[in-house]
Amino acid sequence: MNFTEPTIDYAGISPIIALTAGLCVVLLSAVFRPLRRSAPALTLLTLATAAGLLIWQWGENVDLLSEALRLDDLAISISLIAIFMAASCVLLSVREPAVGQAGSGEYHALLLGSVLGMTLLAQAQNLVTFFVALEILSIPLYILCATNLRREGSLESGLKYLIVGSLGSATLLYGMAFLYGGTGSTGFDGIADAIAREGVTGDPLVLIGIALAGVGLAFKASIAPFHQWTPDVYEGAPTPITSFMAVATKAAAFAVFLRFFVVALGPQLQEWQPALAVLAAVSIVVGNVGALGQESLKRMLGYSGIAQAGYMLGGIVVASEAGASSLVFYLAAYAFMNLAAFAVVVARERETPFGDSIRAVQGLATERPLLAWPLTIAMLALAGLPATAGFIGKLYLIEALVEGDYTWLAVFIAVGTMISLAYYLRVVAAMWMRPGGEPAPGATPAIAGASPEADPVDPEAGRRWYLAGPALLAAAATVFFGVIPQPLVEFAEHAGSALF
Amino acid sequence: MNVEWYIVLSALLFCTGAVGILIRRSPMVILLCLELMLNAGNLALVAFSRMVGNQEGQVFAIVVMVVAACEVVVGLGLLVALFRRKLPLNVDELRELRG
Amino acid sequence: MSVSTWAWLVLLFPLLGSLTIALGFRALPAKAAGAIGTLSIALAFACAVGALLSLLGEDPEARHHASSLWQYASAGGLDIELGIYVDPLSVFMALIVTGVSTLIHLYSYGYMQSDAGYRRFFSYLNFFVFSMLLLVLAGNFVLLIVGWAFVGFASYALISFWYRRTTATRAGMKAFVINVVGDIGLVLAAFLIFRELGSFDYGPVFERAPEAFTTNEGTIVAICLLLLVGAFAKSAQLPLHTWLPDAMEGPTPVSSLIHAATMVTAGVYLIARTHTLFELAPTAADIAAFTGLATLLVAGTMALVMTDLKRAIAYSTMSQIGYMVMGVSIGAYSAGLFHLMTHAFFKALLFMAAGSIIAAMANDQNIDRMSGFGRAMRFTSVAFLCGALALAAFPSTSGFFSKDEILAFAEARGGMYLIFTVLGYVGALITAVYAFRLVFRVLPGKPCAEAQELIESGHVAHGEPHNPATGEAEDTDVGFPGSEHHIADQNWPMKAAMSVLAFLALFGGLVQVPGVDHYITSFLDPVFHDSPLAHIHPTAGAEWRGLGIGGLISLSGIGLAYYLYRVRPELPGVLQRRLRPLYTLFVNKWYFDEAIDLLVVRPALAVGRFANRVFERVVVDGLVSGTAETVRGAGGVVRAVQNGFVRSYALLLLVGVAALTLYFLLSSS
Amino acid sequence: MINALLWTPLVFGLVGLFLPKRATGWWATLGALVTLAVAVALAFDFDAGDSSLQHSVDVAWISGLGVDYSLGIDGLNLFLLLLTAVLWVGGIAFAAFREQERPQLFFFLMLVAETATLGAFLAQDLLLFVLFFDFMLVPFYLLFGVWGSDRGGTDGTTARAATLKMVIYTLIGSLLMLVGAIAAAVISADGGHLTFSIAALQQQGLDVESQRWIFWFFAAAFLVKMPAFLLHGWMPDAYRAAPLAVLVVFSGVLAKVGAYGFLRVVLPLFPDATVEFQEVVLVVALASILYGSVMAFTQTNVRLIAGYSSIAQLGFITAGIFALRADGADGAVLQMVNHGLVVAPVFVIVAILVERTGTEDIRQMGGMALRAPVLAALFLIVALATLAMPGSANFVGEFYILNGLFQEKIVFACIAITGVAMSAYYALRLYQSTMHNRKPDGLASREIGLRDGVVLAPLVLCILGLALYPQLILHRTAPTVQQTVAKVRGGDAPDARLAER
Amino acid sequence: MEAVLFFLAALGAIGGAIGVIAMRNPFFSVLALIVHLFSLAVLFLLLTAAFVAAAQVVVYAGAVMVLYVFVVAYVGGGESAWEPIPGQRFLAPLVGIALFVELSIAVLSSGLRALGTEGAEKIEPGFGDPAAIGTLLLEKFLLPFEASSILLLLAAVGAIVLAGRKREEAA
Repeated sequence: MNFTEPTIDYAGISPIIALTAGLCVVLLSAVFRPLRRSAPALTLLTLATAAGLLIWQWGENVDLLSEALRLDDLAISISLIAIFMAASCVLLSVREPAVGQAGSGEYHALLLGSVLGMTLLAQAQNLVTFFVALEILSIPLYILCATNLRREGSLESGLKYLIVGSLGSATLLYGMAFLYGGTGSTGFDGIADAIAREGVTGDPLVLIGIALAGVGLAFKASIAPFHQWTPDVYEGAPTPITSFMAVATKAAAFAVFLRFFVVALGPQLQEWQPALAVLAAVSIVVGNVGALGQESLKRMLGYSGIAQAGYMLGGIVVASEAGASSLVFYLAAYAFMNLAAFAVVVARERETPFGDSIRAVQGLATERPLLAWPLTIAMLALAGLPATAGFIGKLYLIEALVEGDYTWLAVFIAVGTMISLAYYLRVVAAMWMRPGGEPAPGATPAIAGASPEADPVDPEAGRRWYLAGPALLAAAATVFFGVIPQPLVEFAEHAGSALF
Repeated sequence: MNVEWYIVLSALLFCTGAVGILIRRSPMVILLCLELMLNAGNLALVAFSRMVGNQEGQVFAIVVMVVAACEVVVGLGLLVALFRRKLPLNVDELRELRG
Repeated sequence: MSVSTWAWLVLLFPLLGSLTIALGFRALPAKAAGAIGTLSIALAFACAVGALLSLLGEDPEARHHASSLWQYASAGGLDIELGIYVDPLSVFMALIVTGVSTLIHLYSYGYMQSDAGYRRFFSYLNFFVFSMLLLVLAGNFVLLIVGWAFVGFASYALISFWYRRTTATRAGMKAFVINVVGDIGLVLAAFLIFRELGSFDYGPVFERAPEAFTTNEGTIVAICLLLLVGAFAKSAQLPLHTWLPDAMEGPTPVSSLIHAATMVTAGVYLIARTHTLFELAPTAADIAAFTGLATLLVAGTMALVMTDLKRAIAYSTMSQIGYMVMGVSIGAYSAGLFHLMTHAFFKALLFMAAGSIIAAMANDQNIDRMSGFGRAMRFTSVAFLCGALALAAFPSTSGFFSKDEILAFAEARGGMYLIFTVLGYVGALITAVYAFRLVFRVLPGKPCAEAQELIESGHVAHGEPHNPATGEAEDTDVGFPGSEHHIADQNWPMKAAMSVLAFLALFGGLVQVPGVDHYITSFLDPVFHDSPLAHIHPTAGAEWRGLGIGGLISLSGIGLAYYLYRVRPELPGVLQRRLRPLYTLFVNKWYFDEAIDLLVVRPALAVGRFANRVFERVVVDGLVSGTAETVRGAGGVVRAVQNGFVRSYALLLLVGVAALTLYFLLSSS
Repeated sequence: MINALLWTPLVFGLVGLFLPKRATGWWATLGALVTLAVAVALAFDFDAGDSSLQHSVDVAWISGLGVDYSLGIDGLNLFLLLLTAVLWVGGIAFAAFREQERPQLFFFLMLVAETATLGAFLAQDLLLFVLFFDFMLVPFYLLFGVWGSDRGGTDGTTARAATLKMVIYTLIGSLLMLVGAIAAAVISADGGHLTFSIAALQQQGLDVESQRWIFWFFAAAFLVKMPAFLLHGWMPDAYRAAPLAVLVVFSGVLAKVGAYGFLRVVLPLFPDATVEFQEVVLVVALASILYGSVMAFTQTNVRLIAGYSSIAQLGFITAGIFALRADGADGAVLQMVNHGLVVAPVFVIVAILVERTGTEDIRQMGGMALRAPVLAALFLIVALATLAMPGSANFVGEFYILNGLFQEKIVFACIAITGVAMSAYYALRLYQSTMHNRKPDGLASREIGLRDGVVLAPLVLCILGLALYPQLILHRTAPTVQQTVAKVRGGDAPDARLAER
Repeated sequence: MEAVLFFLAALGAIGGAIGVIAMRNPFFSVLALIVHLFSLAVLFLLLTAAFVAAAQVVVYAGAVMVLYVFVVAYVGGGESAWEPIPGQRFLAPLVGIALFVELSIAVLSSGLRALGTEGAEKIEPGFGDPAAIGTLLLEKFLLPFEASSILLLLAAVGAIVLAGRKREEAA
């Protein structure tokens, strides 16, 4: 039995190593009392290191660990987005009750684990790696969602996420099995070659594989009709986690979506393109109409997330460099907008008895302008109004779609955006056009506020640097990249060019 | 014995598990059903690996087992947590989040 | 100074006057405003005379000048200059306008003295004169339209001068809208002219027209008819006349200046101005002539039965304009314009006198209540009599010559045009009757209360000011009918103005006595000499025959009136009962208002109400709310599906799986 | 220079955020005045004879997407820029004279709105145009919503609802337009270098098929903005809710952006479609004229009378543009400026009346002319200009428009002209029922103070000045318009063009 | 012989599966699953996947199931037959069947010859035995191997977080 050890490019996997190591350290910190407080700091440190190493690797384009991973600008950019969201999540989690219940060390360790999963997923180019990475991403999230053990909603969301999520991954696995069977390979390139071979192209086995695997991914990216977990989980989970999930999970999912479908399943383009296009359209509609008239902001953002996922899927549908770039750009922009929004929601959750109900932000403009502006900008950006990164993102996507002859999908995006205005502007109206305290007509008692296990109220939360800071910075970034988008565009173009 | 048989069998098991998830309310049983589905996947993987004559499928299967184990652990952990909070062990009664 | 310079000055002074009074309305003392107003018009008259003289100084062929200040609007192929066109016709009009205006300003200076809106009144009045002059001097159709609309506006402003009188404002609105209809006619005509002749300027248009059109060709007829719409609206010809009687809501000087002497004759001027076009479209010309004829008869009948002094005179104005329109349409240009001039004199005079009487009646205009003013107000009644004589074409008065000249021309043209002569004489009879109906009802007899008071105390009667139309109490702080009334007998400016006009009314006709002199004709000749109808000249003999007949008719008319209203005063009542239907028709003004109300106003309002109540709510809002509802409904569905049961989520997911799988199965090769 | 014009308001607005409450109003007014000064300066060294772009700026903005930051002035937008600058001075000054809650924010938004509007007029890059076009809504949304007045009564629409309606409604078009714009660029680039420069796109041209649908995407945006008949559903509520100071600039300028868009974008880029759909758009325009007029003379709310009347006016403008003749288009451009100049003072006056009378129902007003002769006089002039009294620049505008229409499609012209008669009625009705007739008891009829005077008088003076010399605008506009229209016509008749396909 | 084994194992697997979803009492479900897993192990053996089969028995039927049993014992179970979701009872089997049919069609209509065979003819000796798998795990699948270890770690942490005794630390 001759064993040839695989060549290991340590530079390439350094970010992964960093994250893993950091994970362990943070976990240990939970054990040693003196270190317990330092978990957040350590986490941030880890993330910073990983980010640094990733940036160091920027421009690389290599296979790692016998083609288990591929490190390229797409992977790096996505990982960076994930890490950014994780870092901000750490900030938002300061004083978060959930942290107290889970234990700071464990909480942050799990967070890091999820990030690790995302980084791996973004680089995966092998079915096995892909599957494992996906689970490393998901399982910590199942747990994190449930960490606010005091609140029934939290546990419920955890369980729902676990059940439906596992169903999703089972489906994904089954699809992978079929692909493996059809092509006899687990590597993306191998699959691509096999499919391209005569006799395999368009074989039902392969196509079913694509279908099931596609479902698994669509589920993670919360594409309708595989979206239903999204609103519930977003609402139930601790808000910082929601903010992390909302962007990072999508980012990772879309990264592998792109790599898997373009690299591995490229030869079957003709078959899966229209299917994905339809899914995108459906999500746009479902997400946007679902978000109408939601009282819970988190829920509303959940639905809007579905719609946004629909927009982004467009970037994959066209399977072009422009598409990929636009997707990355949109994800980056989305990160900023969402962060701004969620940071404010967290702050209001802690300083008002209304929880995440829209009532919590009524009269915010007069009460806390410094929170009102970020939320306003976030809403306008999500609605894709000009002078925000959101507008440029939509513009980018639409351009890619039109170039890819999917103009009808572009029109869908436009129509969806119109609908979305109804609920985004509703929030703006609540902030600017309603006196504080005045109950919104027909407002159901806010879920968190009403229930006895209400989290402690911190009337000063809105002034805390770790909440106001991220909100303001993210909002500023949203506007900045709306006015001077070129840097972000180049970033996205690099990422997009990695695959084509 | 032809590979087709194995695959069809696995498909049957897969669907059984799926149906189970749809009709059972006890989260416990639902976890079991998930196991069923994953195992169905495993069966397919192993069968295919036999068919194409490389062992990657088997390795995959092993990894899947690990994953399955992890899901179980987490799932059971959630069950316990629910139990501690005196919450009903019935997914139908956990529907505070909806709409 | 050149003719055009004079002309520009003519325009300048009234404008200046108007502006000074308007801007200085706070600073100026009342009298000063009046003085400025009158003076500026007087200056304008002087300049008009200047223009006349320098025009006469030139040889007849060269007696037309175009001059422009600056490019008003020139782009995209259109070229519109701020230019005037001076020729005998425009100068003739300018002279009448400025001349009569001067006198009427003088009259108003006295008559309106105690009115709170004194300054406003003069500012408006001057503005009107400016507009009217712009109308007659304009050098292209666009500017003509501008002047046309300006006079319309001035008339509106002056009709609703007492703007808290709802009747007044309503009347003003009516006049304005109907005039806008006229404007539209003109505008369309202008478009058509531009399309065919490529210009708006008189010079080119009238030059190119004869080449561009064959006689009675559709386009030219259309052009002329559109022009006629404008002309009729302005000159209160059927069926666009209904605003004129209502316009009597305005102060009497306004009625006398705008709604008798000048503005309402603009239509006549327009036809004369564009005679080149009308000669190319005889059909249109005849239509115009017949309308004129119809108007003069119909209006005459109305004037016979009106009991409101001013309205009666207003109808008579309509009828007289009917003569003029008839005249210029059948080609009796100089005759028509001559009548225009004389009519300006005597009608203005009549209104002035009427105004004086009404003032004495404390603003009561009902002739049934008037009598005996012959003794109460000597001067006024004399003036009134002079006006009536001229109107009734009493031999040797101005109306006598001018009216008959038109009829004689019609006779001379012969053929079907004899109709105009015959019916024209019928009209003349009616005219004489209603003119002297007024005289005999108002002047002689036992003085009524007001007259009595005047005779005894010399004071003008004061009644509780109320609106005779609605009976609602007047809002006196706007002004008239306020505390003070002024009557000619006690007020020199009025007296002066009226005596001049009285003289002109009696002897103004002598400038054009058949076989003796023909100043008007010869002066206007350069304008019309190239007309194909220019050769038609009734012989002096024929004219004198006509005059004879005319004289007899007017005398008999007066006699008949005397018999009816003096000898057998009860007879009119009897006739009324005998000819009930006819009487009702007349007294209801032939139901024109009702017809228009039924055909235009009600439908428009109905449409509006429908649009407002139904369409806007159902369709327009439906478009919005419908969409919104649909979307919201969809949202409801989505949220209903999101029922919180994790198992149903799983179900949907698997359904999705099945569907997607199916799709891929189908698309498999 | 041109950058200064565009960004001055924004800069002033930002600074204003940090000034004490009392000062902001005046600071904002100053900002508007400076902008006006810049605009005037630009207008002065504008070469009338030259039909091409002047003072143009063109730098790459998002090179990755082929979007440039390119501005320019030509005959089409010169006077609209001036109009914008003038009206904003009026609107802001008017507001500055009054108590505003949260003044910093109010004036900030006003100035942002000005920048956005100027941007829309200046943009020479299709996408930049779309961007500004959409962005305009943001400040106005907040202005309407925050400072707007909720309507009581049975159908008490709140300012929130009204403005939301407006934004969504107007964005429907705008977003489609975004897609259309991108499609236009991508398709005409056809794999080559992607650019959004209007001039370049015009050069490249576009196949007829694409023109057809893209035309409608743009038309939708512009017609809603105007608003045109059937697409005006947002107007009544929004106009009722809007604060009047804002309405002054909103109704004065924003509607024009739509009409301007047709001239700037649609005619040059989609000539074939324009010719093909000429009648359709003309029908819409006529409908707007008639419907707007009819509604205007049945309304009793002063704001709505003005609102519907502008629907009618915009109908005329559209008709003028789609006469596809030089004179029609000249008239349209002139009329845009005129209408802006009259509708703004109308709303100022309406605001004053509402303050005096405490009602917006003309049936409860009247007889104010006696105590407020100056106000009455100014209002009279404005009213006459509104009804396009011959002698006013509005008349010249309508005359040109109708003449163009008449020479092109005689029937349409004859129908359209009835709108003139109706406008006479509703304009005078508005004037009479407020200034004339009996004065209801308890109606405070006062003369306008100096403060409103200085807002109103300049606008009225502009009206009078243009009335005397409309050529001022016409001869600067004519060359560019001539060029634009010539491009559409391309020398040959529409039917010939249609026959080609 | 092989066929017989297959059918027996298949029946066992199916029976177990049915049992899992049919049993009212979770405890029996667990037992049913164990049956199912064992039969699967047999099938794996038939497919010459010795190591996988072994792992199946040890890891699954052993460790995991024990865990299950404990938890069941701890929390108990049992559930009502009441179905609150309209249509679920009717749709669930439908979907299941539909999916099964589709998958089967896919398999049967597939053009891949190999499916019809018993698998690749010549497979090197020691196919699927621990050594071979081990090598693969350390060479080609090193990363997944390591990653799954991390996954286990995370799962463990999760279990502690969720089920472990709460030590209330005021964060």
